Amino acid sequence: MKKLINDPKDVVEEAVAGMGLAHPGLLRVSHDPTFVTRASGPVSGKVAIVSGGGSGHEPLHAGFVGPGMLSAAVPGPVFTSPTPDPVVAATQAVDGRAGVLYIVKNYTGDVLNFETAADLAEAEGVTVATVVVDDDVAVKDSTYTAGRRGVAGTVVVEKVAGAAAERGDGLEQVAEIARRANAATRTMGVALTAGVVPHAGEPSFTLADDEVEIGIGIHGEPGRERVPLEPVDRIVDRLLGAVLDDLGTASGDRVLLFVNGMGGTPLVELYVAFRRAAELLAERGVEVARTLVGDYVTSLEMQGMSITVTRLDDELTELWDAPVETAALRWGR
Amino acid sequence: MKKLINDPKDVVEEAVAGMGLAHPGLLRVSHDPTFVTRASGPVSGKVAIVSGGGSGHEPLHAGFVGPGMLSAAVPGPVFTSPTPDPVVAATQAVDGRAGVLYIVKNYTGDVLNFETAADLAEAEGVTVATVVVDDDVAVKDSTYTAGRRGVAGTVVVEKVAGAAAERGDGLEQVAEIARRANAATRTMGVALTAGVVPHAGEPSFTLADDEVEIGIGIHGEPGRERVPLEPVDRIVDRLLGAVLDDLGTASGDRVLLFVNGMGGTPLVELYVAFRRAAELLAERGVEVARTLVGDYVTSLEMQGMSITVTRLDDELTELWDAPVETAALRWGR
Amino acid sequence: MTLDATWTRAFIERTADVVREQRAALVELDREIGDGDHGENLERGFSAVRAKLGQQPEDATPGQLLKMVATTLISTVGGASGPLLGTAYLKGAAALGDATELDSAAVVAFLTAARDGVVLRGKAEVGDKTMIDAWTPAVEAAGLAAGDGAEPAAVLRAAADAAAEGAASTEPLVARKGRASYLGERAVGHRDPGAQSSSLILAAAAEAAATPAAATTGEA
Amino acid sequence: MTLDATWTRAFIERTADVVREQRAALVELDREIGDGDHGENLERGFSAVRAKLGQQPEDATPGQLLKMVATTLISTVGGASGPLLGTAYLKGAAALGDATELDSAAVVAFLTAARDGVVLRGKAEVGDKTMIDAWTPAVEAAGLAAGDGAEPAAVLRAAADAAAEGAASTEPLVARKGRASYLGERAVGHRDPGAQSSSLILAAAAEAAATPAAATTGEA
Ligand SMILES: Nc1ncnc2c1ncn2[C@@H]1O[C@H](COP(=O)(O)OP(=O)(O)O)[C@@H](O)[C@H]1O
Ligand SMILES: Nc1ncnc2c1ncn2[C@@H]1O[C@H](COP(=O)(O)OP(=O)(O)O)[C@@H](O)[C@H]1O
Ligand SMILES: [Mg+2]
Ligand SMILES: [Mg+2]
Ligand SMILES: [Mg+2]
Ligand SMILES: [Mg+2]
Repeated sequence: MKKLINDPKDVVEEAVAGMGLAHPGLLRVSHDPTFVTRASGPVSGKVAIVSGGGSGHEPLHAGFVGPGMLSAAVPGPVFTSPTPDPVVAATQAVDGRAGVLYIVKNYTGDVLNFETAADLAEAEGVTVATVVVDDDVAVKDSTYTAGRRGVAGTVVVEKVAGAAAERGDGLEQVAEIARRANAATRTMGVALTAGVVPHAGEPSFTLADDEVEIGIGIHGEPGRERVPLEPVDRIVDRLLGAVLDDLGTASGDRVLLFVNGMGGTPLVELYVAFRRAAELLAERGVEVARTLVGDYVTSLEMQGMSITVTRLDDELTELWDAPVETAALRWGR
Repeated sequence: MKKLINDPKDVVEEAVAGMGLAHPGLLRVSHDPTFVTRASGPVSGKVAIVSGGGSGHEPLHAGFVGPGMLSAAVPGPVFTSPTPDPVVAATQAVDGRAGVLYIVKNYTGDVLNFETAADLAEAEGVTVATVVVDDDVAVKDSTYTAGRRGVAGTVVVEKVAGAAAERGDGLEQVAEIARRANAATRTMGVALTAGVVPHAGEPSFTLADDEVEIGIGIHGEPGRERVPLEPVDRIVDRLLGAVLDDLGTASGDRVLLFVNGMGGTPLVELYVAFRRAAELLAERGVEVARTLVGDYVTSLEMQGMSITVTRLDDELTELWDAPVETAALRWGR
Repeated sequence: MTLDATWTRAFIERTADVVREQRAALVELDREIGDGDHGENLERGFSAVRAKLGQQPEDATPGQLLKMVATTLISTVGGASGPLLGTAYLKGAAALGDATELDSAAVVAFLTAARDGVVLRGKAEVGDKTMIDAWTPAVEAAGLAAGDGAEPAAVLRAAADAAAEGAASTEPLVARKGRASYLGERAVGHRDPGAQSSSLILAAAAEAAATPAAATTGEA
Repeated sequence: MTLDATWTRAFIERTADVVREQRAALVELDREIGDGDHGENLERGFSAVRAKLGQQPEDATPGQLLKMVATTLISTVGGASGPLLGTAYLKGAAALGDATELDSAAVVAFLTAARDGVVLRGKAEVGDKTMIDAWTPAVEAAGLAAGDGAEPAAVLRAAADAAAEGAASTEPLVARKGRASYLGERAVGHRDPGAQSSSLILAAAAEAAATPAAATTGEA
């Protein structure tokens, strides 16, 4: 394993410190417990939004802290949910007395730790609501699983919820918007190679030289199936086909199309994939009204990508378009 | 080799088509010859800026086309300079009758092809000026080499030149700003692994499991030396030390600090590196006035990074801060 | 022969030891059907627990010591196992109240409350291929042993043996909770890491009770 | 025995053949001290040239055919070798004017102008470890042979042999132009890919002149 790090145990702390130094006007960093908030402090009377989860998915979540999006992000160790303490501390740091929304990806660890944090924060007098993101269609949502995972669609949920909070919506409204965005969003991913967790020192899994994993999770959890490497157009057809079937899009729908890189895939390949995805949507009569292409929800240096589709209505479109100023997503200011 | 592509021969065309579909309001794509311009068309009376070079460095250059930065980008085959024809076609497409500036990275192929293009464009009645970027301190600039290479500093030059053109500077002024930015900019990179050129199908070079290449070029050209893998703080000290020595920074200087990922390095690692770079500059009394962290000038999926420092004066700072709206760099609008 | 705070301290120390020793093995199990951090998570938690153990007041009760384990695990482990095991210790400690001597009934009450805590948080049932597959047989075996009049040490031994069998029993299962549930049939043939670590914890409890130090202290 | 358009066509065809055959070898040389695309670049260029050759008018002169090679290489190769070799053919073609029969002096003029074109664009000198290390010895050998009264085919043979030696002579050198110059001492021991491909081009010219078809046409 070769990595640009010092001690694996220090990666998260040092990266968060680096973020603070790189974005001094935007972010404020707390150590012990570790969390990141807007530099501008809590906004009195506005709903605050806190997200978090294991590290290794950067820019998620700290890269989305800033006006128009998250109020705070709580990074855990690599691929491991943070404990409740830093979540509670972040909650208190950003609470503007209008309630705090937790946006949590649907993993047992994240759900349980944020649940505990919510209990503790409520005990401290903060009103907390929680929205769980579960956009990954690779996992069947049934009583026989922990439910669908939260993956790249988290960016969409965080963006529109952030915009709703910014415009002054109340806690229940913001939570409702976030739930609606989640319900309108589906994702499926593919991996060509695995990332290497710093403290593990070896890839999370191995794929043969001519194999890809369809339906990969962002921690390298296995997906639906391993298939031989195909032209990317065929891979896009598989991923997007599953996404659209699950979402039940119909001709005339307007969507956000989001091609997300997993960390180690050249941007040039993401655009090649985007081309086919846009073509397929056109074939189905679905209008690509908004787009996003790039590495937003990664899995360390994993080579692979995911395709996310959100069915847009006028309000979601307006909230997506609203100004945002974060390290990783910025427009309108 | 596993890649998310179709036929290697089609990668550049398909990616450029994907860019056009992903950024319809921003970019217009021409095929045969291949180039990318702003969707808004030529701006009459303003200097246009054209850049280009081999593909595989995305988002450079097409990701920097848009208001406040480039007027057009001309992508060649992967790692191979475009021929003069598309450069001339792009030049004619964006010419606003106030002259066209070519920003060219200092490689023999790029320089010669843009030189020919300039001759041909001038023959068609377009006034062309050329600025060659050569920020890579890993290569000694002497009569015994082709001179220093143009690497990540190209982003800085393109940004400030774009801002100067946007505010209405004349061709000579824009060229002068670009030359000044180049003269104030130095970069040095490191690689842990090599990228894989699609048509080659194997890595451009191999490094042992405990080796890194210091002073790597963005095409995987070798650098100054191979050294054993060290903690990233030591690697940053090597790279930034060489950069600062060459730039001759003094205590009290104000700089832009830019940590650039080569494509396959997790963002979390770039922030770890940024932390040490900022610390070292603080030790030397140099003020980090502006920052940039991310994958901006890549080498396919190479794992590695480069560190760029630009010494800022008031005008360069103002031009850096000016609004920009491109696929890869956006603020102020 | 009751168990007391000395046993509790020995139980905690042994758990920290075994988690450190088995770190790589637990990581490997979790790599196969999860995300490969279970050993890392527990080691982080129990090394924090160990560090805090020395700072506890001399007269700390078993319940106080186990509550310290609970809060430390909750605040250092993260992931799924942090809140689950943390809640196990929290509820188990609460069941002990401020007792200083634990008889067999208290041991059974501890184990039952701990298991119920995991269920409360994680909603898993036996057969879902989780740590519950170790805890529930352990609770049942402990109850039977206590009913048969066994001493606390023997109750814990019965619990530990049942947990070990329970951990092994997860191998042929498809998972219905946690990360392994994403794998469907592909989880078959792999042991659940949380069931395995829970069985190691219960083995540590039994071993701590079987050592002369703990046994005699209980008699003193 | 002069050379004519038939020779020119054969020269171009043979060059396209050898570039296709040697594609991988040229890529490998360029991988060692450059960026690994030289064979790819030339193949792209000469396959475009081959496609255009069939579309040339029957009565195209050697100069016209070679100018077509020049403009095609310039507009399809890219990189360093595109403009350099393109200029070589461009200037070489210009030196031939509208001659239909090339004697030895014309061959020398062609080679000299071609070489000068490369120098004009690339500013390289002999010993810089570039294609010039093939071209300049070739020009000199051609001049000597022609001075000795050799036929065009023999002049080209002398040029090709000298170019082959020149390409080999780049191996011990440190590069001072092009990408290989970034390597300093590390380029030593590797042959320059552009010198190698130029020697292959000149060999194709000589072979085309040596075949009965080309030779007899010259006599017809
Ligand atoms: N809902 C649940 N109920 C009981 N135990 C669970 C549940 N979900 C997960 N587990 C246990 O947690 C273990 C995984 O713990 P760990 O690897 O530390 O956390 P994570 O899955 O967050 O990486 C599993 O092996 C399983 O025994
Ligand atoms: N300044 C120069 N003068 C003459 N030949 C040069 C010069 N620079 C490069 N070359 C030749 O070009 C060859 C490389 O061509 P190629 O690989 O196609 O282009 P690139 O270097 O742009 O990838 C070198 O081997 C060398 O012979
Ligand atoms: Mg985990
Ligand atoms: Mg090249
Ligand atoms: Mg795990
Ligand atoms: Mg080359």
